[in-house]
Amino acid sequence: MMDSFFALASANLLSPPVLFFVLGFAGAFAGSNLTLPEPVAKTLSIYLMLAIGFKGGAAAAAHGLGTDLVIALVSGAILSAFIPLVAYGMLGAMAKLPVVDRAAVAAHYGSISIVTFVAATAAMRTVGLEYEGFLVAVAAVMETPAILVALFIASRASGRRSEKGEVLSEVFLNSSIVVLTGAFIIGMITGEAGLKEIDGFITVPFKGVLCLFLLDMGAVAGRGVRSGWQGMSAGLVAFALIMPFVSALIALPFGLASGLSTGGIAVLMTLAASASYIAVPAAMRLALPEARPSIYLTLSLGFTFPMNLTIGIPVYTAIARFVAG
Amino acid sequence: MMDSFFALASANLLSPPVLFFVLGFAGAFAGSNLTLPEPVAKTLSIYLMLAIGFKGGAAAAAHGLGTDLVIALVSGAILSAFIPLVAYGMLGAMAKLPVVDRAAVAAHYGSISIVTFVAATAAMRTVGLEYEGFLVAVAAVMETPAILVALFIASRASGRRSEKGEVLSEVFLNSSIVVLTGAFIIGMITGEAGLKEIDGFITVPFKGVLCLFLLDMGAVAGRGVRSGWQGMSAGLVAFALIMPFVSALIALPFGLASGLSTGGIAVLMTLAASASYIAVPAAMRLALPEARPSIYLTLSLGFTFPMNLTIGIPVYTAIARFVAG
Amino acid sequence: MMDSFFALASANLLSPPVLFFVLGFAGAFAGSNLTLPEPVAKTLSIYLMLAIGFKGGAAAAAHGLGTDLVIALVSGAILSAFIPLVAYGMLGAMAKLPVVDRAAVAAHYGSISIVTFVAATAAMRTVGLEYEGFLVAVAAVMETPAILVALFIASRASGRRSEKGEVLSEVFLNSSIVVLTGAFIIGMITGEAGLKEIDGFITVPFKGVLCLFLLDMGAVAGRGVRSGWQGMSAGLVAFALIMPFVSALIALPFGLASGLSTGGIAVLMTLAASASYIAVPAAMRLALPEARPSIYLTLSLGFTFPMNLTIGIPVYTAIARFVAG
Amino acid sequence: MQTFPKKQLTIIFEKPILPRMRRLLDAEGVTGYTIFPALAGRGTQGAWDSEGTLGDTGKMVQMLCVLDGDACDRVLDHVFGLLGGQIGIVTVQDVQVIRPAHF
Amino acid sequence: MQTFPKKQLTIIFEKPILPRMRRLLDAEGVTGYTIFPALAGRGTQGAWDSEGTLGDTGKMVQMLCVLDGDACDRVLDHVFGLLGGQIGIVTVQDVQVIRPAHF
Amino acid sequence: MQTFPKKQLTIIFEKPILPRMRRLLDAEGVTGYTIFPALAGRGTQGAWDSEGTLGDTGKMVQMLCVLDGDACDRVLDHVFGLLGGQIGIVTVQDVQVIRPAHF
Ligand SMILES: Nc1ncnc2c1ncn2[C@@H]1O[C@H](COP(=O)(O)O)[C@@H](O)[C@H]1O
Ligand SMILES: Nc1ncnc2c1ncn2[C@@H]1O[C@H](COP(=O)(O)O)[C@@H](O)[C@H]1O
Ligand SMILES: Nc1ncnc2c1ncn2[C@@H]1O[C@H](COP(=O)(O)O)[C@@H](O)[C@H]1O
Ligand code: NA
Ligand code: NA
Ligand code: NA
Repeated sequence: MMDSFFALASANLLSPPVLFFVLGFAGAFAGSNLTLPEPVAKTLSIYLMLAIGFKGGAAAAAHGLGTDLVIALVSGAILSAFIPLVAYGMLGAMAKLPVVDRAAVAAHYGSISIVTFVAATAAMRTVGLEYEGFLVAVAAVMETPAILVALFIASRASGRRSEKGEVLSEVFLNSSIVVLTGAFIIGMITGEAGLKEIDGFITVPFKGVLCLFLLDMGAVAGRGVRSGWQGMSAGLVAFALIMPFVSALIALPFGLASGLSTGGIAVLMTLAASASYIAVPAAMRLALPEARPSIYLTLSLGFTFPMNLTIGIPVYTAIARFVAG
Repeated sequence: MMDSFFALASANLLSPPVLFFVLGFAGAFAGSNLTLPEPVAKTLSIYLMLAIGFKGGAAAAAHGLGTDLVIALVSGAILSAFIPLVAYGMLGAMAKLPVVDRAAVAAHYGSISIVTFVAATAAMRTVGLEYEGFLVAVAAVMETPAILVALFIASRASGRRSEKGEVLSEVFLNSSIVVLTGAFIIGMITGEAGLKEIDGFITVPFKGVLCLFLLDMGAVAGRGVRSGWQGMSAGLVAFALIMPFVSALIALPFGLASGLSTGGIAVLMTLAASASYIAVPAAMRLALPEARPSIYLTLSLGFTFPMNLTIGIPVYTAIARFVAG
Repeated sequence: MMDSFFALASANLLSPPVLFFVLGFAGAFAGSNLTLPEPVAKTLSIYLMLAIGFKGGAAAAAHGLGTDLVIALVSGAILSAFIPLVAYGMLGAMAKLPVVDRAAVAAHYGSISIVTFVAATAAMRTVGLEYEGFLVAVAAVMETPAILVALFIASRASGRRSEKGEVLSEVFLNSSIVVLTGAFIIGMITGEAGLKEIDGFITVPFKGVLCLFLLDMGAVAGRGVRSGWQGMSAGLVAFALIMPFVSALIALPFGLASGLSTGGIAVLMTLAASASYIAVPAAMRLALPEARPSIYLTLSLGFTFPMNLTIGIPVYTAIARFVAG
Repeated sequence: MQTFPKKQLTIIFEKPILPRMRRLLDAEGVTGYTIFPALAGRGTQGAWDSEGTLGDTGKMVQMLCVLDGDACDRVLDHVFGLLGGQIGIVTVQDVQVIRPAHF
Repeated sequence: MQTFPKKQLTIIFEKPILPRMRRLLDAEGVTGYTIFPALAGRGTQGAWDSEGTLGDTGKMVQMLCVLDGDACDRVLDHVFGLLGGQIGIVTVQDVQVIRPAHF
Repeated sequence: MQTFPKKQLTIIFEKPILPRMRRLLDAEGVTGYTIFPALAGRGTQGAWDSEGTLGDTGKMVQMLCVLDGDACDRVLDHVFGLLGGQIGIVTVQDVQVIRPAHF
């Protein structure tokens, strides 16, 4: 397992996407501004959703959908609802934080990061592991339950009641979820033929676009760490680096029980391990405004995201291989 | 003809570009915001002009240009000048609108929508019909006469005189016309060799980019209907759905007389049937400011554009096939 | 040599990238606005850096690096430091300008334009000449020495002392240098394998993206000439058109001494001949605010850049062939 | 030209609550408002920059609303209610308009 | 620091007529103006949003012009002529400047 | 609602010196400021347009800072020092705020 892990880790660390991420992170840390203009960054993220969703749908159409999809969707929903509870507990043990901040951070770790998901699928391709196309749909399902659970925690603990309706519709109508699931359905409808029609856009340049996007993400993350560093305690940083492994291990049995392939298990573990940094922060500004963005954003984007990209994904893959492969 | 129509219609409706349009429209209607950031949407439309213009020019260079081009250009100009008169008359019969509003709407329906043109050419490729590359130049020619005619109607009917010079230079120097005709000329100059050089940009990802752009256009159109719905009367909506067929039928004899191929006739009919929603609205704000954008934009973008994309194009194609094929 | 030159010149002038540049320039001159939205233009320039840097790095990895790289880097640094002195002297002879303006212009001509570099490499490919991949690194090195020399001139001549630290860090942390050198290093690390992974993004659409970008650059340059025309004297315009040839000839012996290939010599000459219009202007606003942007920007962007793109590159190539090929 | 005194209410606040703010102003029946994007800034809660920020979190916008003195007081009350835990500042200025009926 | 009173003219109007407005201010000989993009808004003619709007139609911009009291009155006249059928609002404010000669 | 008088300092200046300007305001200890992007304009040194401009050179931004009267005078001094050879204008306005302690 160790050998396999080191091979995986170096293949991952030396792949162009991860190296561009490191370039952006290091550049931002040194004070350079490598971020893409905001409208472009937003478009690239829509492109990634569209491409990954469509390809997932086309793959799902090719292999047919059955009860395994339903089981995986339910597993995803359970994970997204359960992980915040664990995160909330761990945060209580590892750092001194007001309840609202704890609840807000917990929501981020229960939800997911689509870019981490995309990076995981690219890594699977690099190491030659297959994964189920319908995991795209599982990713979409995992975005929201965590938010509800976190709001529930916050309202129980602090008595604060928030307008769940507004927050949920904000998240559901969020362009990334709609594009992801919409493209998945279109991919299912048009199948292989549709894929062939737009291959030149969603497959040919895909990995390169991912490099450009990760350059930007690295720069954003590097900035986040640079400016958010002061507000962090050792306990919080430790949480951001340990929690993903806890989540990944929680996801492992669900992956096995869902009958996923080895690659599929690794991807599900990565989903569980990833933390949101776009949809959930916006929801928190509406639902829990007292919670400080400087804390949840720095943790999820500045620490967890880079850790998952570089070390996390190969570790989860090695574990999935060891257990299931 | 019915069989052929249903085959065409379902091939069109289930193609990725149209499905992405529907996704954007439905999402926007449900309240989600799937629009691309404005600078990107503008760039994608420049990309489409550049690609379609260049490919048209290269095709025209390959097949040589002769009197057929001249005849088609003249046909286009006549159509663009004549259709507004019909539209103005029909509007008078179908809805109660002030004269300026009627004139402004008429200008939109005489002019064209390049995205509808692009969608039509993509649909031709899907069903295996050839069309003349020089129709790109015809499209460019059809943008302006309608505006002049509409201003003439408005000044006769309302006595209002507008600075035609400013409006025309605004339209002529409009980036979309310049890029379209400029790229057409460059395509003619560099021919097949030039096409091969930049194929990886203007052909390989073309259809996928069109999907992304139509996702955005769908979202914009859906928003337009959502917010402009109240100001509409049944007569106006009926006009927006019927007028395109009238225009297409007017264009049919011109297409036949110009000696166009079956695909070329279908494309010319689509051009006639399409209504402007970028160049003409901006011109109307300058020339007829009393005309209400909420009316002309909602009609052309919210009703006519979606109708043409989904139902119109296969109908025009079926008619062209029946008559000419 | 004349024959070869005319063949080169017409191949260059009739290539799609140059024709799109001419379209943008002519359109802007006629009053049309063909510029891309700013966030997109910025992204395209990052894309070009990333692609050219990565490909240069992969090529350098394939051929190995040795003392020739070091010699070329030193040559580049010397050229960048020496050319401003020549430019400063020539300006004194050819135009009546305050010392700060002369120093600022000199800084621009010592530094380089990456887009001109990219156009030169594309032209090399068109005429079938190889060039050294590591010239990307030489380009990066040539950006800054000119600025330091110009500030030194200005402070000696006018007694004005500027905060060099701020200016230099501004230039060094400039995204274009960081992306260029970062991508070069990543290309070296991942080599041919990495290139293959992201080929569909950095090679397939490359030339077409260059066309789109040059359309925009042409429009910006055309605007610059249109609005900056009045402030120009015949002497200044002559300087902008003659100086590049002087710089190219200064670079010729350095290219020969560095043992570069014929294509490599032509590219080095082009680098020397090119003038900055993004990094150096920003630095000048900080370091020499009294120097007028309307002068240095119009000269480098409005005159030198178009001249290099259309006539300069084929001339330098013909000279390189005559001397070295 | 004769001018009439009005109040200009300026609110700089975080973008994620923009829909809420618009609903509030609509409910108050103000005749109009305009929203401007901000680029960067600093406040008691630190500096921010729209470049390098993902999504709306951390971005600020400025809402400008010209209205009657009385309406201004009423709207201010509600705005303060809304801004509660949120990030933002509010100012009021005197302005002159020409067509008083429009506001 | 000694300051001098000037007027600040603020015009929010639809983007398609921006070139006309600039020509007008140039013709009036004002020493300077600055234009800002707006993001969204609402007026008597309904709400608008720059996201999801194609081209310039439906977008608003804000023009800000600091000038002398007398010049302000003169410019206002012409601005009202121009804005005729167009969408937009105009306000005037008092401001202080330091270098009065610049304006 | 009770309001308190403050000053609003508005500086329109060229974007390349934005980091310098921010350092200055930070050093002066102002509690906050917000920066807005400008689209186009004209001044004594000619017209400019952010479309079709490469990099930051030639672009302008607007900095808005609400602060105490005394602080305003002090900051003004430094701002004029900074703007020396640079392109830009400065104005001061009276504004009312509700929570005076915030500024
Ligand atoms: N005195 C001020 N003048 C102008 N803008 C301010 C001021 N104070 C705060 N802001 C803006 O309001 C945002 C939030 O302020 P705060 O709640 O103090 O962190 C800041 O990031 C600034 O964009
Ligand atoms: N009272 C107001 N305060 C601020 N902006 C306004 C106001 N009224 C109108 N506007 C702006 O001017 C535009 C046109 O207004 P109207 O002509 O009333 O539809 C609106 O969409 C707003 O952006
Ligand atoms: N009177 C004014 N009102 C508003 N903005 C101005 C004014 N004068 C100058 N500006 C802005 O400040 C920039 C520089 O002005 P100047 O230094 O006079 O060239 C101009 O391009 C405008 O954007
Ligand atoms: Na998670
Ligand atoms: Na038409
Ligand atoms: Na040079």
